[in-house]
Amino acid sequence: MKVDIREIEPAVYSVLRGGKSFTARVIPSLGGYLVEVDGREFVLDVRDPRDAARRETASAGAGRQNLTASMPGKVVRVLVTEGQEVASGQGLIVVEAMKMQNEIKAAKPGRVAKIHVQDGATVEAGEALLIIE
Amino acid sequence: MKVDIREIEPAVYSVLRGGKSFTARVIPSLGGYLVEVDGREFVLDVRDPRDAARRETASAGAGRQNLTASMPGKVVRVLVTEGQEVASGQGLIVVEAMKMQNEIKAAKPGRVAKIHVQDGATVEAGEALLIIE
Amino acid sequence: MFQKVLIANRGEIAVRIIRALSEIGIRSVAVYSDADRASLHVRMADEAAHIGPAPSSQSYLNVERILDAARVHGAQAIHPGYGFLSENAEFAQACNDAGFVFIGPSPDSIRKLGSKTAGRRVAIEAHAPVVPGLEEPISSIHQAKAAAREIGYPVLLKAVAGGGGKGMRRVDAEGELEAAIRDASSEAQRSFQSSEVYMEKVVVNPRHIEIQVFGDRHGNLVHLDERECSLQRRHQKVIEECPSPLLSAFPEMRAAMGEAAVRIARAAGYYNAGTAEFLVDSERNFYFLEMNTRLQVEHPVTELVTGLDLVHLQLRVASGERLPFSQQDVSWRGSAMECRVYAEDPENGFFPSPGKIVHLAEPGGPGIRVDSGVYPGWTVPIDYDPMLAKLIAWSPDRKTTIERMVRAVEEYAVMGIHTNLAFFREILTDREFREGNLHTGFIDQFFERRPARGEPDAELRAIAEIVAAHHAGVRTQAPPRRASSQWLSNGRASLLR
Amino acid sequence: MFQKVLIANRGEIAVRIIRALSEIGIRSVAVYSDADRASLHVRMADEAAHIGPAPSSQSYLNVERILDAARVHGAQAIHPGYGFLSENAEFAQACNDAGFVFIGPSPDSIRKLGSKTAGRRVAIEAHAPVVPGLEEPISSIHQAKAAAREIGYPVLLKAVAGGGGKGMRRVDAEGELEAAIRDASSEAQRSFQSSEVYMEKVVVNPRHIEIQVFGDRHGNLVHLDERECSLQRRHQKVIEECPSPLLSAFPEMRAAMGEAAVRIARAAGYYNAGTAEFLVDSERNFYFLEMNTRLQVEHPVTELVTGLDLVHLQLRVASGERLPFSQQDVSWRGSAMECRVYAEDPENGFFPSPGKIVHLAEPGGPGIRVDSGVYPGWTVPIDYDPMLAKLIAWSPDRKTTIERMVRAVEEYAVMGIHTNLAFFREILTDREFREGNLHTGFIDQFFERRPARGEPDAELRAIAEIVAAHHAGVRTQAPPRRASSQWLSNGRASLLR
Repeated sequence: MKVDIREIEPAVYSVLRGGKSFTARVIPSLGGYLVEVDGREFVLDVRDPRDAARRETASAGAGRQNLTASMPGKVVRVLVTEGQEVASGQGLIVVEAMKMQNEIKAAKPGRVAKIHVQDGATVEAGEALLIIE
Repeated sequence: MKVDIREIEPAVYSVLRGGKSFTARVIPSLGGYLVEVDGREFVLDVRDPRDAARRETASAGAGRQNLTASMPGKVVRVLVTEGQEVASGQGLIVVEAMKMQNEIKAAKPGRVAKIHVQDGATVEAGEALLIIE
Repeated sequence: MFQKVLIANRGEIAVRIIRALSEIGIRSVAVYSDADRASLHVRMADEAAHIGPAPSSQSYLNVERILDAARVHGAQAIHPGYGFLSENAEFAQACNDAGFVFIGPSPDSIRKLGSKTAGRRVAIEAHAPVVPGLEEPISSIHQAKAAAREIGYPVLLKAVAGGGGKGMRRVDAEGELEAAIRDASSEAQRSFQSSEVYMEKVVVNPRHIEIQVFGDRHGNLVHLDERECSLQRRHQKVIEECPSPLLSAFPEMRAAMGEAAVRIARAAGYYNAGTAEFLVDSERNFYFLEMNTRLQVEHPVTELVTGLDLVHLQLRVASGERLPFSQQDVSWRGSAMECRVYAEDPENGFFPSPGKIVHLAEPGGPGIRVDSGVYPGWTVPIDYDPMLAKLIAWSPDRKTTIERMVRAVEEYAVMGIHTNLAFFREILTDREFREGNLHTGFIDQFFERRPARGEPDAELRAIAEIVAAHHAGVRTQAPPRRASSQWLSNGRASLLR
Repeated sequence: MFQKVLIANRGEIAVRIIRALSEIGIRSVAVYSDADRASLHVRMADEAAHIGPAPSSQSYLNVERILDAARVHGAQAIHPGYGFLSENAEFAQACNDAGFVFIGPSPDSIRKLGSKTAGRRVAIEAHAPVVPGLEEPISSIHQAKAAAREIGYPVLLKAVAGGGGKGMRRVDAEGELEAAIRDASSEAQRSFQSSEVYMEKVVVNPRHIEIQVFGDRHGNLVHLDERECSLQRRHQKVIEECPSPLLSAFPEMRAAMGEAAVRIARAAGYYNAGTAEFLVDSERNFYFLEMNTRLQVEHPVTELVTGLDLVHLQLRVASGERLPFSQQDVSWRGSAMECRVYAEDPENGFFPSPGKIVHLAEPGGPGIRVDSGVYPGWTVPIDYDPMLAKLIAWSPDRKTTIERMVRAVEEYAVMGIHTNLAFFREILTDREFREGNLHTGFIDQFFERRPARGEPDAELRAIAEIVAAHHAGVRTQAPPRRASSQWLSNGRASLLR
């Protein structure tokens, strides 16, 4: 299928493919690229744990949720214990950042396999918090 | 007076001076800079004839108007002759560009000192058209 | 309702139509010439079709290429926007013949009203007042001279197929007549593929007030009241507003003009959007000028005041729906104004100023709408009309709308090309403008009485010097920061162009 | 009217107030912390004053620094915006004592209504229904346990001085009570410098509907009808609209709630802008929750529907003018909706996502208003609320407004940080949302029933792969084009932050 691709602004592309028009924006994501096409994001060549986590939690398939911190913050309280069964939407960890306490919830039901942090811990972006299976 | 200047976007500056806030944008103008401050334009270190002309026609003081073409075009008709007295707003030259015929008018009354072009001539940006004194 | 619509236009109006299509759930097909591959309307459309080289005669005016694109992409209807083929009865006919709905009036209505001379005849039949002049195109210089003597100088030459002031010339004495006819004809030929011009009496410094009409294909026809477009330069509208300061003072005129407009439209079997243009003289007599058989550039001021979306309505009516309201349902609120932002240099005879937009900041916030056809980094091509965007402001009253417009103009920044933004600032703060004393000669008179501007504000100059010095320092010290050095080359390119 | 006004706030609301000041012809004075030197509100103001380090406790909550700035710059009045000191009676008092007009209600009204427990007492006196709960702050765990048993679980803990869901906790069983009180108190202390919390019965899945009231200093008091703010996550409003789908179906409720709001305001001697928040249960009973004694984040939806400018009105009323209209003059048109665009990651528990905005494209065109506090290249600081902008849409009807909002969200592009834009797309196309079946538990339930999203659209993925490959190619071939290589570093920086 004929493809016509033009960089119309730095890192912004206009793509015409099969008569359809798309606008795509590219930024580097650790090790690969984060490409936004008509409002949908694609992470290509993934090495950033955050993006890995995001895609897993986002993806339909059940199973492992590898929860990581998306920015520097402080763990206010861990609400679960290892081995505990958790329901979808159940609170797991309260982290504070940007003057907000954020309760990280389970996206799907499962069992807490591993907790990497404890109350009061300071976490960096991308740092693993806990794993649910 | 205390001045705090920050480049907040490429070539865009936020300036705090004496407690007042200004936004200034800079682009190179041939040989110097065109600086826009709160909607007013300043040409600093002028070498570009266009800017010279622009500032003269814009400036209050009467006297010489050095009219130049601001873009490539074609002279459709010269409406005056050398030595002719012209009134403010009187049509001098009709130039066609961007599918429009543009009648260049006298900004102030004066006498046509020199005409550099004739009917049908092709002109480049910055090229002198005529001088009014 | 249609599933897919092709837009036979470019720039801000194509973008505006794409937005309406998206809101109704219709797929949009943009068309583009070689000069427009990177244009905003191509980026924003769902689909896009190349229709030829830069010259509009070979692309945006190329009926066959446009119909081919509609066929290939499977569009059911074609929106012509304004300008280009929008008032071309043959194009409307060709769309219909090829099985596409032309989003506008019937070819027959366009023929009846599209040409200025024909429109005058319809208006006369509809008992609407017209400006004294010829009912037929000029056929010879002798006929022209005779007519001019009878009408009395000054007279105005106009392209029969005209619009936007193209092919228009004022003639003050018989000596100028022949050259003026030649100029007007050649410009008319270039702009409308028809060299026909005719003659009207010049109404000295009239107001230009137009009435928006709207009809469906079931015989319902309403008017959406007026827009005042008296601020023009070289017969090109610059600022439009709704309501008109004059008609706000004399509302009985509004009713009379509205009824005249509807009578004319009805006489032409009109449907979809149309605009009846009137001249109003100093004694408040109004004369029908012409019917624009399409969406107007300045339609947003009517939208903001009536709360209607004219492009949504065009699509609904074109798909066969009935107008969802009647005349008495049309309600008004507040005051709206539009400034046409052009790539041109007001200090240089409003000369077009194409080139690369190296920096762009558009205004926003309460009461501000920007219908833009550009984006930062885009190069304004030299091939087409230099309008970049329309800046539209609304507020409960005209005074506040003007203050809001000034605020928005101050937020608006375009670097790399000249624009008329600074000029708007002057007009909007002009006392005569604020008092609503408008007429088509306003801008020429403004340039005459315009305060001679001495050296600009010393404080701002000081800031400019500080910034220039700092900027030069930053740029020359060490390895110049990369982004900026590209700006340098962009900037230079745009000024060299 | 004032000549100069200081804005004791930051971000989009500071920008919005600066715009109003400019439109009225008043000079604006911005204040900024170390984290905000390059913020948009500092750029846009006429004057700017530094008031301390990044932590708001030392800057935007620092009364003395703010009053000093007002003195140094010669302001006559201070606009508090929302959040920060806007509902702090001591600050209002301090402004008045220092000779500045506080643009808001009197300190006395704030005291009477500002605290949730006091507000409940006023409402009861004004014969407005309130949610069963404590009239006093919690003083001991024993008192709390007793009260909770009497009210019946689940109960809600709330900061007495609260707002925006900060210091709020739902407690389902006595076992959780003590820890919850500790959490709520500490958060309340941090957010409002007061650790007091009280207790209310939980109304299960209520609608949140609020009434805008407005008064002048001459005893005139009107209401501007409702805003529905039921879409919340963690007690933080996400989407607000006017009119409320519920009250559109039951307009008699609108009148009753409007009258209750005015009674409460009158009982507190209220003037300037205020908002009475109500909960509505599934039987359509409404309960007064609290009065927000300030401008609301979501005020634009009321502005678009009523055509009034609430900030202009705040300034006029604060300067002593009378309300320019009475209750029966308030007219409504169409449907407005606001989406709060946050720097946060919906796929990651709505976790804040500060960082550098490497690319920004804001929507525009018909019916769209963007009240933004950011610009491309700006770094969202980690020190403050992560709201970037408010996206507001208007059209004649709710369905079209939603379609228009979807269109605008699709035009909106923010690169370098995560935002909730994609999440809005899902909500806006949700069937329950479109049917107007809203309640404060909506978003949690939405996440439960949310369609599991399989691999995204194969065509879009193909485009992404083409672009990534092309981009990598361009970037690695020859000397990388300069502008881009800076983008690379920006991007990395923002993701590493």
